[in-house]
Amino acid sequence: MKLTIARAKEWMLTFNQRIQEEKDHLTELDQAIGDGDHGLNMARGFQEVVKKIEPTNYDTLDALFKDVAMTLISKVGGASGPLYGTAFLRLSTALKAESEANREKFVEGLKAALDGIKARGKAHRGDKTMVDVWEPVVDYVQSQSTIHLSQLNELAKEKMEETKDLEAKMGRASYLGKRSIGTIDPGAASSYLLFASLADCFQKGEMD
Amino acid sequence: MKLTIARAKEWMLTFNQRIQEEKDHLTELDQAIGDGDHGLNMARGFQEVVKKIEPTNYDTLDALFKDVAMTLISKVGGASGPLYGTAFLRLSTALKAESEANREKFVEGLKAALDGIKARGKAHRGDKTMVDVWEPVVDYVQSQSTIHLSQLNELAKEKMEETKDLEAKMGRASYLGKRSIGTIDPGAASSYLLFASLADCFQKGEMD
Amino acid sequence: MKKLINDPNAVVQEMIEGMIAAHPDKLKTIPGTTVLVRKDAPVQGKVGLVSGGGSGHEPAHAGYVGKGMLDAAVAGEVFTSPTPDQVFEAIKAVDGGKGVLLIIKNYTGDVLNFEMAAEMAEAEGIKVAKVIVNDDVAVEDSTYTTGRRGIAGTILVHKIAGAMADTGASLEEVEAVAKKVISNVRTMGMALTPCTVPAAGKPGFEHGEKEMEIGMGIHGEPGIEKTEIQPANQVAETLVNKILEDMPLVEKDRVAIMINGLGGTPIMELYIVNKKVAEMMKEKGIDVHETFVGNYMTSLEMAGCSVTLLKLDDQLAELLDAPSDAIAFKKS
Amino acid sequence: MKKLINDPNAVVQEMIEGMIAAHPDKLKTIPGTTVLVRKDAPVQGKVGLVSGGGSGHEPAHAGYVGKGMLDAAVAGEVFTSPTPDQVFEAIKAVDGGKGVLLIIKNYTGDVLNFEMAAEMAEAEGIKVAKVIVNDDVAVEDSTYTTGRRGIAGTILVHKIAGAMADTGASLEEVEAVAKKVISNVRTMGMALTPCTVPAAGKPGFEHGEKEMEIGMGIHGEPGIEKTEIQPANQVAETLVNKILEDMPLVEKDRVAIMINGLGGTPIMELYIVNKKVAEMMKEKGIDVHETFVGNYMTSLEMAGCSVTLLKLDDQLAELLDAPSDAIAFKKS
Ligand SMILES: Nc1ncnc2c1ncn2[C@@H]1O[C@H](COP(=O)(O)OP(=O)(O)O)[C@@H](O)[C@H]1O
Ligand SMILES: Nc1ncnc2c1ncn2[C@@H]1O[C@H](COP(=O)(O)OP(=O)(O)O)[C@@H](O)[C@H]1O
Ligand SMILES: [Mg+2]
Ligand SMILES: [Mg+2]
Ligand SMILES: [Mg+2]
Ligand SMILES: [Mg+2]
Repeated sequence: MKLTIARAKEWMLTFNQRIQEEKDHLTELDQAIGDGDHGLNMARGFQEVVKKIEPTNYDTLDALFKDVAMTLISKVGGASGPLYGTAFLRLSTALKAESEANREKFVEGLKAALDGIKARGKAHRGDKTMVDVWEPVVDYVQSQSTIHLSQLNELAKEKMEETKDLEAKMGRASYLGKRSIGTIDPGAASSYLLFASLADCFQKGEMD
Repeated sequence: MKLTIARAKEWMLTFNQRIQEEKDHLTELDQAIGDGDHGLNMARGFQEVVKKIEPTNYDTLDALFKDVAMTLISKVGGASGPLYGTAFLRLSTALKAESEANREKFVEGLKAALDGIKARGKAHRGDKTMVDVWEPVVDYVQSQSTIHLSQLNELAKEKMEETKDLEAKMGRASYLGKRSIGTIDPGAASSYLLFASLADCFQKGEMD
Repeated sequence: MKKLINDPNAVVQEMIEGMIAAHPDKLKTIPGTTVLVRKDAPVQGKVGLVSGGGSGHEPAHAGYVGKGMLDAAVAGEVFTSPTPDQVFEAIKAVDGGKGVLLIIKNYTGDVLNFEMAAEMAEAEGIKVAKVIVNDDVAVEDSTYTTGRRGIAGTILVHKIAGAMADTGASLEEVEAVAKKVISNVRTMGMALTPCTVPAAGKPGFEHGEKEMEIGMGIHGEPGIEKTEIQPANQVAETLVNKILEDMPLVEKDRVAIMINGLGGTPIMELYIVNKKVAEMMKEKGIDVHETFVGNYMTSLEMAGCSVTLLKLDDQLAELLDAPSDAIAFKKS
Repeated sequence: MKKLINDPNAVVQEMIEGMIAAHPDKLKTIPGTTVLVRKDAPVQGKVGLVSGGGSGHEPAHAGYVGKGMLDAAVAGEVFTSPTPDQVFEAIKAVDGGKGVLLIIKNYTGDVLNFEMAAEMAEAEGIKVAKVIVNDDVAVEDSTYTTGRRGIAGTILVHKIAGAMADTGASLEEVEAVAKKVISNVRTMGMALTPCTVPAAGKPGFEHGEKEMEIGMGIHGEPGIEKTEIQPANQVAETLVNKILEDMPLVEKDRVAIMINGLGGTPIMELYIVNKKVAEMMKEKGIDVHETFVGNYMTSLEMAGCSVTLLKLDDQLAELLDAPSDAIAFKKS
């Protein structure tokens, strides 16, 4: 399996579609434990991403992901803008000048993206943030010799759901302390959609 | 008939009682075409008047009415405070050093009070103010050789009711223009109570 | 009623105590009164300026007491004119030998109570002059009626008359410039929500969920028209045009603008209104000398705004620019 | 939703245009951005000060731009942190060669976006320092979490750091004094009513007819306790005591007080709160150097208030007293 430019674009387009569909749901989660804009933020940002990348012809993956990153950074604001922006910027840097990435290279890029999120947001696993989906997913793709797309999807979903029982230590939900328990973290929910979209875009059952 | 100090006091006490009874009604009228405080203003003011004059022994009528005037002036505020205050101040001045007033003297005093209201407020008859009660009542007591108390009461009541059809030219109700038509003027209503109380205090059918 | 108060009947007294506590170097009070006076009053050789009226319009008027503006403000009960004895105390406290100017908003109650105070002061040999501000173009003007109300434009009278007094001008001169401001200033307001007088405990009126009212007074007096909520641009146009009908302005005229919030409207919205007002001035070639945006003459927590236009000549512009250290109108 | 706006999605842009129109001699904007900059920026030889955050807190932060306070304010969407490119534009516009201090309210979004902007600026060779204000004692403090929010105390950081920058101090010195303010300032707030983000069209939460909330954030973040509405005196006590638990004050300590309105509360009520706060200070023998009462850090039309206490030493007191010509914080 290779991450080609076409497939990367498709990933972003699919993710945008899922975000637009789930916009209200994401916002509801954020209303419960944040400020009720996560769906709006993501929807606004990825709509702009698609507007930017869809008509553009890219020669390299890093150019594409840099456009994704810069668009998110300049259009989203809030906590999720810089976090997703940093993730895609690190992914872009990791794929410097490549027109396609093999599995190893791509996994390296995802790890760099996760490190970017953690460096920027200073959250650890268990703090009830998007890291609680990103870290186990990256661990999985790094550690498995065969990546089963359905497993990847399931894992992301499961980890998202597990954030429900956590007490938020980072982000706006942390002001609630124990009252943040009982709601899925909105950023974990959008991150699940990102990996679900990734799995969708590789039509086969495995990623090799 | 003579206005003695006892009777003057009784007039003020009766008026206060009527005001307290009709407080909500006066306020409702003012809510409709003013700022809804006329009942409160009058009730506050005359409660203080009674507190002041009831325990005090007066030697002269002017001392009593001066206390009424000064209490109203310093406790009521709004439009009605200075107007009623001025009326009683002029009445006091007209009765200078008298321990009782005959009919002629008293009527002179009421005329002086009316002139005070008109000088202070610059309203004319027909402007939908307390003047619309005061002026016909003073005309009546000045022009009749025999004053029938029931007639005085009836006249004041009738003139109060006639303010309903007038368009306010003075006071807060004037901002409403034509929309002020249809409600009795609150100050006319309190003035009616003043003259009704006066009639009550002279127990006979005539005032001679 | 959702208010940060203790006793609905003690709000004015407690507010005054809180003001003195907050600004002890600028304000003092006369014990037993609701009068707030400049700390250094009476200023010898300067005409004293006294204004006031019902409370609930804060920062009016105590916020305008200070060097370059008022010498004293008299606070009545909420939405009720103060009594003459209170005003008289203020007059005595600020008379520095050159006489005292009373700046009165045109409401029957205010006019009568201030007039009586003036008579008391004159009886004690204090020279007093009075000006009556009637800037509210929502009300039909007429010499045969009570006439127009005094609203936000009053603050510009305070400012300019205060600056004139600071020059050492005579009572007649200060009165004359105050009258000039009054003849050049017009205001038009609108409201979106009512307000609740603490002692009443419930709103004085109600508006529909989507209703606004053009021309409403600062005590909740009915306006001239209730309509569906309009966009800010349309509201701004309505207010400005109503003013211009009454006081036409031509190209090259110079104005000061005040976009005044009634208490419950965010500053953000006032600036959005100003955007349109400024555009209208630009279109007409009118020179905007200065713009004030904020809560200057409020109506408790009422949502809404008023627009004030003051036509300036060189004298008025210069006096408007003069310094002031009033708490709510600082200028340097 | 009863608001004086045109398009809920254009409120920030229109507000900025209205601000520039109102204060053309004091403020300018960078075309295509939501950045408001001092008219004479960059001031050579002075550290530049940049703050900002989501809109809806007006006059914060643009009202604090001016000589003696901020050099630029960056406005995000309502209640949403601005993006790094906007902040970067502000940094470039105010750098006068001595570096730029970013004053950031402690929200994850603000911190991350301002940090990215700082990285961009450093990549272009501009020296940048950052301070993070976290004065809200309603939130549990902890180094392992996001920690406390930045609220009204931020304005005192603007004021004092701005005065320090005006002395010609270095970036390190300005940063140090800003940090000193941050370690000495505490705020505690409460709300009576919610507010409505224009684009959302309905309130973010609801309170019961007789309910208030202690410790609520300026974006409507839940507080620590919902109770029946309490008298102002009790509210003042609760707020002050919560602050004192965290920052004990002893006799002869010197403080500045800010009684801040959240937008929908009349000034009258803020002074009533101040009456009690001042009494508490007096009882404890604490010297009140200065008291600020007004709408400084609002939450649209939310009703409620916050109390801020800043413990002063000689340096902080002197810098607090220094002049400022910021629109919403004039001092001479
Ligand atoms: N420090 C952090 N590290 C990682 N993720 C974070 C952090 N803070 C917040 N987040 C994520 O951001 C999400 C909220 O994003 P969003 O609602 O768009 O921003 P904001 O909180 O500024 O309104 C949270 O649900 C959480 O997953
Ligand atoms: N210029 C005037 N001359 C005579 N009476 C007046 C005048 N203005 C108002 N009034 C009377 O005062 C009454 C209102 O009194 P009140 O409600 O106590 O004062 P305010 O209008 O200041 O609230 C009116 O109903 C009217 O009768
Ligand atoms: Mg959010
Ligand atoms: Mg009335
Ligand atoms: Mg009244
Ligand atoms: Mg947000």
